[in-house]
Amino acid sequence: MTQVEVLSLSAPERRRRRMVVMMGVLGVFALVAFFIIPKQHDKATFGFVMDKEWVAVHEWAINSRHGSLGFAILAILAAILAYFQFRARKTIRIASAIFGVSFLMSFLCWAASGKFIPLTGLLQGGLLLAVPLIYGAMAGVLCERSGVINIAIEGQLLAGAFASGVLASLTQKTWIGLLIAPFAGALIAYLLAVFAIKFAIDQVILGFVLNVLVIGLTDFLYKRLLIPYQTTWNSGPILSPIKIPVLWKIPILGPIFFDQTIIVYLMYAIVILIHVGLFRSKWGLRMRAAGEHPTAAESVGINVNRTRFRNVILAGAIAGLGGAYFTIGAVGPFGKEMTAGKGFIALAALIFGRWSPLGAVSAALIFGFADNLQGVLSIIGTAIPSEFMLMAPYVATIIAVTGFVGRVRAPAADGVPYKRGESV
Amino acid sequence: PAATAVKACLALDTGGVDDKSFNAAAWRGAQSTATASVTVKYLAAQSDADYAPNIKKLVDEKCSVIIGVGFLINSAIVDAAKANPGTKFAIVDQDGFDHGPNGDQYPGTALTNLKGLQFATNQSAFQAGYLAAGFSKTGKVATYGGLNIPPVTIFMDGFAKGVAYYNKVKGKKVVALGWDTVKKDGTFVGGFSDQAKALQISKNFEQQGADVIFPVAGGLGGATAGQSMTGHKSVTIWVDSDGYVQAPQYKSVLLTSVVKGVDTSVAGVIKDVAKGMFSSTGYLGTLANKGTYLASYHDLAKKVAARLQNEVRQLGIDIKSGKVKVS
Amino acid sequence: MSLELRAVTKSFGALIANDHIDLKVGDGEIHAILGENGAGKSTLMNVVYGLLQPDAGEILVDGEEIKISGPADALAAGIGMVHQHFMLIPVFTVAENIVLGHEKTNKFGILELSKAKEEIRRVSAEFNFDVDPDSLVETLPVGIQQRVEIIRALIYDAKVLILDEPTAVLTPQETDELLRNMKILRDKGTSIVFITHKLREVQEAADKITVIRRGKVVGNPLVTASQEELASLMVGRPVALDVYKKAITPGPVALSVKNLNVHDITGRRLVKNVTFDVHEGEILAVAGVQGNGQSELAKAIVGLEEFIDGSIVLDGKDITTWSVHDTLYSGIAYVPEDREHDGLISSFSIAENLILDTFDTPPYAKGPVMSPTIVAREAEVRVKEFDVRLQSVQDSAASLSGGNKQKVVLARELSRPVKLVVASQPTRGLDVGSIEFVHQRIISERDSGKAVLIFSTELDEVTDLADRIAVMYRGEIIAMVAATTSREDLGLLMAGVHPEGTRS
Amino acid sequence: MKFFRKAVSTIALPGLAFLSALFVSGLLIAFSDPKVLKLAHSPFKFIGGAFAAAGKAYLALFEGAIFDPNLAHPNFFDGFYPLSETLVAASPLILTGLSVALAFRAGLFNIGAQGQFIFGAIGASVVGFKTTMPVGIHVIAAIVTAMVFAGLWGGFVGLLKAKTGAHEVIVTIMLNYVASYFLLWLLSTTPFLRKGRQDPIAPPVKESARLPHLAGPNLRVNLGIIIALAAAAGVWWLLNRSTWGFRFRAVGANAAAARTAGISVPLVTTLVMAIAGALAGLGGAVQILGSEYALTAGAGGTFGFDAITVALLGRANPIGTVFAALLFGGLRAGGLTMQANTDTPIDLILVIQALVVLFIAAPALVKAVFRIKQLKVGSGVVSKGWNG
Ligand SMILES: Nc1ncnc2c1ncn2[C@@H]1O[C@H](COP(=O)(O)OP(=O)(O)OP(=O)(O)O)[C@@H](O)[C@H]1O
Ligand SMILES: Nc1ncnc2c1ncn2[C@@H]1O[C@H](COP(=O)(O)OP(=O)(O)OP(=O)(O)O)[C@@H](O)[C@H]1O
Ligand SMILES: [Mg+2]
Ligand SMILES: [Mg+2]
Repeated sequence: MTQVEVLSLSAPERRRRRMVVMMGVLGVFALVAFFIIPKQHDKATFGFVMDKEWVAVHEWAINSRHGSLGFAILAILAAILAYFQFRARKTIRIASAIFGVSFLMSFLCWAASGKFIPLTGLLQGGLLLAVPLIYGAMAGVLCERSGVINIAIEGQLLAGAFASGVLASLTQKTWIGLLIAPFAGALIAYLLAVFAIKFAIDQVILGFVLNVLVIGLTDFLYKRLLIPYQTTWNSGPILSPIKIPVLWKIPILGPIFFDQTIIVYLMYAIVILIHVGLFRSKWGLRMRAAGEHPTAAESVGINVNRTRFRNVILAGAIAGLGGAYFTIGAVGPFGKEMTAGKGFIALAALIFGRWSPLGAVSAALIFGFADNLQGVLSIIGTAIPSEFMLMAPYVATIIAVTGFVGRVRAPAADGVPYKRGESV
Repeated sequence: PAATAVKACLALDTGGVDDKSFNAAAWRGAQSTATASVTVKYLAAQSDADYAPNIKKLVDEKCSVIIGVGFLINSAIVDAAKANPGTKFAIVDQDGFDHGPNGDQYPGTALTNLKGLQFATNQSAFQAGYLAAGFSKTGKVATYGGLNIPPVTIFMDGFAKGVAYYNKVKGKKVVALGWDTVKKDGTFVGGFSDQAKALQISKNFEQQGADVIFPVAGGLGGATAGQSMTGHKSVTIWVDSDGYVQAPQYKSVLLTSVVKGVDTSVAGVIKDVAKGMFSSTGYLGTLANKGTYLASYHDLAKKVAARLQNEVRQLGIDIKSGKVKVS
Repeated sequence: MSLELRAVTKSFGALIANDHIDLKVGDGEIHAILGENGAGKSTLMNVVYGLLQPDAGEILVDGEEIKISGPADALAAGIGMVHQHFMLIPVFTVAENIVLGHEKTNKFGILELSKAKEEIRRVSAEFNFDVDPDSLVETLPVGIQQRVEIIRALIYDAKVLILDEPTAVLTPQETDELLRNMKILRDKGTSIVFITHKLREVQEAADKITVIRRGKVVGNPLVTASQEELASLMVGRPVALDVYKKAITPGPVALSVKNLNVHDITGRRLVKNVTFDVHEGEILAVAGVQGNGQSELAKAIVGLEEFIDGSIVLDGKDITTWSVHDTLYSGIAYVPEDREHDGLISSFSIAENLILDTFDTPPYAKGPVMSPTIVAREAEVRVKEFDVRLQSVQDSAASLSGGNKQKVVLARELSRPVKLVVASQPTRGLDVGSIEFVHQRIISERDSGKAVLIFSTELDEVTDLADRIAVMYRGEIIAMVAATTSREDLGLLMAGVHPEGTRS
Repeated sequence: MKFFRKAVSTIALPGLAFLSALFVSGLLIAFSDPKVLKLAHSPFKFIGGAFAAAGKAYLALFEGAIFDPNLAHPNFFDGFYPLSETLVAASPLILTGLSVALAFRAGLFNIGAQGQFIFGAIGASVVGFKTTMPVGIHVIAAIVTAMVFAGLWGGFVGLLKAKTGAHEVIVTIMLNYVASYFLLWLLSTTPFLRKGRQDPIAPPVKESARLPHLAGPNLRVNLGIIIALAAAAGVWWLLNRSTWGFRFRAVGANAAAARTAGISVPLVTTLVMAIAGALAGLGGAVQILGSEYALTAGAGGTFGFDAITVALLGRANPIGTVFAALLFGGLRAGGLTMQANTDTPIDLILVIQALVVLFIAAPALVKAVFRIKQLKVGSGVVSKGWNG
C-alpha cells in the first residue's frame, strides 16, 4: 500500500487493521505453540452438558494435536477472511468471532491434552465471576455519565453484600435480602452525592474514603455481631437458580444464561434498560447532558445537581443489588471484605468499556472468563506457576486495553462539581 | 499462696481475630485460660509494619507472656525476645530461633525465653487424603489454598500424599486435584477474602468430578461447604478447627476436619506460664501429642464405611509410630 | 415583548462587571450592545438569562418585575439566548441538543425525535440554514453550531432573543443572512438584543444602541452615528479604523509549501495539494469560509498535524516532518485559532502564559532552572507593550476577558525573534480598539521584514492587511489574487465561484 | 484584618474539621464500647461514660502519635517514642503521596503507587541482602536499584499510555495485582528464601544497607524521614522552579495548549510516570531499609492506596502532601496505641481515619456545620477526572 492509502484509513479502519494484524500473528502463534512445538499428545475431552438440555452431546474427545492443528488453521483462515473483508472495507465482526473461538479452542485442545474441560461450566463460571463486575460497572455508568466519579463502587458493593447477608439471615428470607441490598448501596451513594454535589468535595478522595469507611464499619460489625452471633446474624440462605422454561434447555447457552438466580436475570434487565435508556430516553439524555456540559444543560432549564443526585443514588442502588450477589447470590453468609477489590475491577471495566454499558459488560466478561479459565487450568494442571496464573485476568485486561481499545474519553464534566450561578 | 497475676498477650497478624483460622484459634485458646488471675488480650495488625510496634506495646504493658500468631511475626518476636530477656515469648508456626542479624544462620540459636509452636499438620492431612480417596465414589478428590505459602500448602501436600498412599496401598487411581506434589504448586484463590472465587473454584472441582473437597483458605471454606450443601455433589473437609463446632451450619456436609491445635497449644503455653513452668523447648504438634488430628466424622459417620474408618485409624497409628512417612 | 433592566449590578470579587446598568429593549426592536472586551456585556446577558445571579437590580418583562433564578425561569418568560460560548453538547446530535430540556417521549419513556427533526428541518429551510438534525454537533463547523443555537431559540418561541457575538464566527454571507433573518424576526415582533464588535453590522441592523464601558452604560448613540463615533464612545478615545500600510518590496521567499496534503484521523483529506510561497516582508492572507482546510493548513506548517505529505520549506530548511518544538524554534510564531483551547493554559498565570513556548530558553531558564522573577519582570514589560488589561500578571489567564486573552497570545508570539508569523483568526472576538492594535502590530512585523501568513474569515481584515490573498475552498487554494480584489469577488471565490478575471 | 482572615481560614477550618471528626468518631467509640452501653439505663452516667471513653481513646491517640509521658522516665527523651513512630509511618507515605501528587499535576492519575512501591521494596531488598558493599555505598545502591525498578514499572504505564492511549487508571489497577502476585512468586523462589525455611519472607537486608537511626537505637526514626522531606523539596523544586516541571504542569493543565507550544505530551507522560514510579519505589526502599528490613508478601501494606488520599488531601502539592502524610502517620501510630490502651477495635480506627479525612477535605461542609458565612473557602476539588 502506498503511503497515501495508509493515511486515508479512518479510525475504525485503523483499529480493524490492527486487529487483522493481531489475528494473523496470533493464528500463526497458535499453530507454532499448540501444534508444532508440543511433542506429547493425548485425548483432550470437552464436556458440554450441565443438566438435561435438549441435545445431549455429553462429551467430545479429540486428539489434542489434531484439535490444535485444526483450530489453528481455522483461526488463520478467519484471519485471512478478516483481511479480505478489511480490504473490501466491510466490518470484520464475524471473522473475528470465528477467530476468537478457534484460537481459544486451539489453545484449549493443547492445554486439555489428557484432561477434561467442562466447556459449558467454564463459560457459566466466567459469567458468574463477571456478575458483580457488571453490576459495579453499571453503577459506574450511571454515576459518571451524570458527572460524578464513582470510586466508591467497592464500598457500595460491600454495603449491599453486608446488608443483604445480614437481613436474609435475620429473616431467613432471600427476598428480603434482595430488597434491602439496593438501599444499602444507595445509602453509601447518598453520602457520595451529598458530599460531592452539595459540598463539592474532591470525588476521588471521597470515593476512597467511603470505601475505607464501609470496610471499617463492616469489619467492625462482623467482629462484634456476625461472628459471636453467627447463627442468627450470619447464616443467610442462598437464592436458588430459576430455570427459564424452554430456554434453559438450549444446549450450551441454556445452562449458561437461563439457569441462574434472580440476581443474574435482574442484571440482564438492568443492562438492557441502561443501554436503551442512556441513549434513547429522556432520562439518559439529561443524565449525559449533566455529565458532558452541565452549564449547557442548566441553560435549557435542567436542574443539573438534582439530575446528578438522583442518578448517583440510583447507581448506588444498582451496585448495592450487585453486592447481594456475594452473599445471597453465592455463598450465603457475609465474609470480611468479601468484595475483594471487585469494585476497582468494575471501575476498570467501566473505563475499558468507554463508559458505555455494553462496552463495560464486554470488559467485565473478558475479565470474568479469563479469571475462570485460569482457575480451571490450574485445576487440570499447567506448567505455569500459580502466581502467574492468578495474574492472567489482569494481564489479559492490559493486553486488551492496549491492543484493541486505545484512547478513551470520559464524559467531559465527569468529576467536576457544578455550582450554578458561578460559572458560565 | 495467692497466684501472681498473669497477663497473656497475643500479637495477631493481619488476618485479625475473625480470620476463622489460626488467629481466631489462638484467641480462642487464650480466652479459655482466662481466670481471676489470668487476663488475656490481643492486638491486631493492619499491615506487616504494625508487628514490631504492637509487640513493643505489649512489652511496655508488662505482659507476662507474649505470643506472636503467624510466621510473619517471627522476626519482630525474636528481636523483642532478645531485647527483653525478662519477658516470655512464644511464636506460632515458627521455630523461634535466632538466625543471626542477617537471618541466614541455620540452625539458629534457641532463646531461653522464646518457645516455638509448630504443627505437623501434614500428618492429619495425610489421613484426610486417605479418607477422601477411600470415600470418593468418582475417584476424584480436590484441595485448594488461599495463597501459596507454607502454612497452607503443608495441608495440601499432606492431603495429596495421603491420596497417593491410598492408591499405592489399594492399587487404585484416585486423582487428587488442586495440588501437584512434585511441582509443589496448585490451585489458589489468591487471597483469603474472595468468597465468590472460592465458590467458583469449588464448582469447577465438582465439574471435574471431585466429590470430596478440602479447602485450605480460612473462612473461604464456607463457600465450598455451601456449595456442597446446595449442589449435593460433594462433601467438604474443614481445616484448622473442628468445623462441626466452629461452623455448625455446614455440619451436614462436613466429612471431617483437619485440626491444627493452635488453640490448645496457645492455652498450654499460658497455663504453663501461670504455673511458673514455662519452658522454651520448641513444641511440635503431631498426631502423637494431639497437636493436630483428624476430627470426628460426626453426622457423616454412618456414610463412612467401617472398614475405611478402621484403616484411617490404623493409618494414624502407623504415622505416629513412624511406619508410614508423610513427607 | 419588552425587556427592561433597572440598576443591575454584578461583581466578581473586587471587580464590578456590571455597575447599575439600566437597559430598555422595546417590543420588536433590535437593540445593539457595544463595548470593549471585558466591558461586561456577556455578564449582563447571563444575568438576564439566569445563568448568573445579580447582586442587585431588577428585571422587568412587559413592565412587570420577574424573578429569574435560573435559565428555566428565563425560558418560561420567553427569553432565549445564543451564547458567546456555545451551550451545545458536543457528543449529542443536533436534534438531541434541541430537544434537551423539552423532551417528548412515547409511553415507554423513549425519546420521540421525529417531530423535533421535522421542526428543525422546517425552521432550517425557512431561514436557509441547511442544518441536518442527525449530525453530531462536534463534527459541525462553528457556523453551523451557531445556527443550531438560533434554531433552538426559534423553535421554543423566544419573544426576547439575546445574541451574544453571533457573527464572530460567521462568514460574510452567513452574517448577511443572519442580519436579514434578525430583521424578519423583528418584524414578526421578536425583540432582539444583539452584541457585536462589528460596527458595520450595528449600523446595518440595529434600531437602538447602548454602549457599555467598564461595567457602566456610557451612552445611547443614534444608529446614524458614524463608526468612528461609536468606536471612540466604546473605547473612550479616538480610534483609527483604517489601517495605514506603507508599500514595501517583498524580499526572497521565506516559506515555501509544495503539494501539501493533510488528512485527519478518520482519513479525510482536508488540505489538497496546496502549493504557495510567502516572501519576506509580505503578508499573505488566506481567505476562506470556516472549515475549508485553513486551520489544518496552519497547523500543518507548525507541525501539529500528524498525517501530512508534501513539503514545507522554511528558509531553505525542509521542516515537513519536524516536531512542533523544532518548527517553533526554527523561527515560526504561531497564533492558534482557538485561543482558549490551544493558545492559553487558563489555570496558569498570565506571566506563565507569556512564556509558554520560550520557558526553557534564556533569560527565563538557565539549563533546567527557571527564574520566576525574570519571568514576572518580562511579563510586566509585555503586558504594557501590548496593553493587556489585568490586575496582576500572577492572576490566572482565566480571569481575562476574551480580547485580553488574545493579546496575551500575540504578546507571546510576536515578541520572539522569528522569520515567519502564522496567525489564525488573529482578531476574532476582539473589540475595535484591540483590532486596531493587533493590525498595527502585524503590519510592523511585516515592515521589519518578516513573512506573515494570516488566516482569516474576516473580509475586512483580509483586504486591510494583505499584500496578496489566497482563497481556500474545500481544501484547495483555488485562487491567488491581488490585495485590491473587491469584497464581492472575494466573497464569490470563497463560495467556490470564479468571477471574471480572477483565475490565476 | 486581611491577615487575620487568612489566619482564621488556614488554621480555624482544619482545626474545626479535626474537632468535628473527633466528635463524630467519639460517638462511634462510645457506642461501640460495651462498658458504656451498659450504662444506658441512666442518661447521665451514660453521657459521662461516653465522654470518659472517648477521652481515654483520644488521650491514647495522642500518646501513640506524639508524646507518651509514661515512657518519659527515666529518660525524658524516650517519651517521644510515639513521635518517632509517627515519622516512621509517615516517611513511606510522604514518598508514595509525592508520587501520586506529581502525576496528578501532570494530569495523570497514578493508582499504581502500590505496585511501584512493591517493586521498589523488591529492588531495595535484593541489593540489601544479596550483595555486600561498604556502609554508605550499600544503602545508596539499594535505593538507586529500588528507584530504577519502580521507575521502569511506572514508566511502562506512561509508555503504554503515550503509545496506545491505554488509560493509566486501568493499567495501574491491573499492574498492582500483577506486582503483588509477582512478589508472592518471587518470595517462593530459592534466592528469596531464607536458608532452611520455606516462608515467603526474604532474608533481612544487611546492616550495611540499613538506614541509620536518627535518635539513638531506642527510637526507630531513621534517615527515611530526611529522605522523604528531601524528596518533597525536590518535587517542589521540580514542579515550581524547573523547566521540566513547567512542561509537566502545562501538560497537566491543558495538554492541547502544551502541544501547541511545542511540548511533547507523550514524552512528558512517560517521564512523569517513570518519576512517579521512582518516588513510590523510594518509598518502598525507605520502608524496607528503614524499618522492616525483610521483604514479605504484605510489604506493600496499603501505602500506595493511602497515597492517593494523602496526595489529594495535600492538594497535590508537595508541602501539603508532607503534612497530610504526617497526619496519616500520626493516625496510624496513634491508632495502634488506641487499640492497645483502650478497647477501641482496630477496624474503628479505620473509620476514624476516614472521618478525619472527610472533614478536612470538605471545607464547605465544616462551614455549613458551624454556620460560618464570611470565611471564603477554596474549592474542595483537586483531582480533575479521568481525562486529566
Ligand atoms: N441533603 C439532601 N438530601 C436529599 N437531596 C438533596 C440534598 N441536598 C441536595 N439534594 C438534591 O440535590 C439538588 C441540588 O441541591 P441544591 O440545594 O444545591 O440545588 P438548588 O440549586 O438549590 O436546587 P433547587 O432548584 O431544588 O432549589 C436538590 O434539588 C436536591 O434534589
Ligand atoms: N466567572 C467570572 N469570574 C470572575 N470574573 C469574571 C467572570 N466572568 C467574567 N468576569 C470578568 O468580568 C468582566 C466582564 O466580562 P464579560 O465576559 O461580561 O465581558 P464582555 O463584555 O462580554 O467581553 P467580550 O467582548 O470580550 O466578550 C471581565 O473583566 C471578566 O474578566
Ligand atoms: Mg462577551
Ligand atoms: Mg435551592
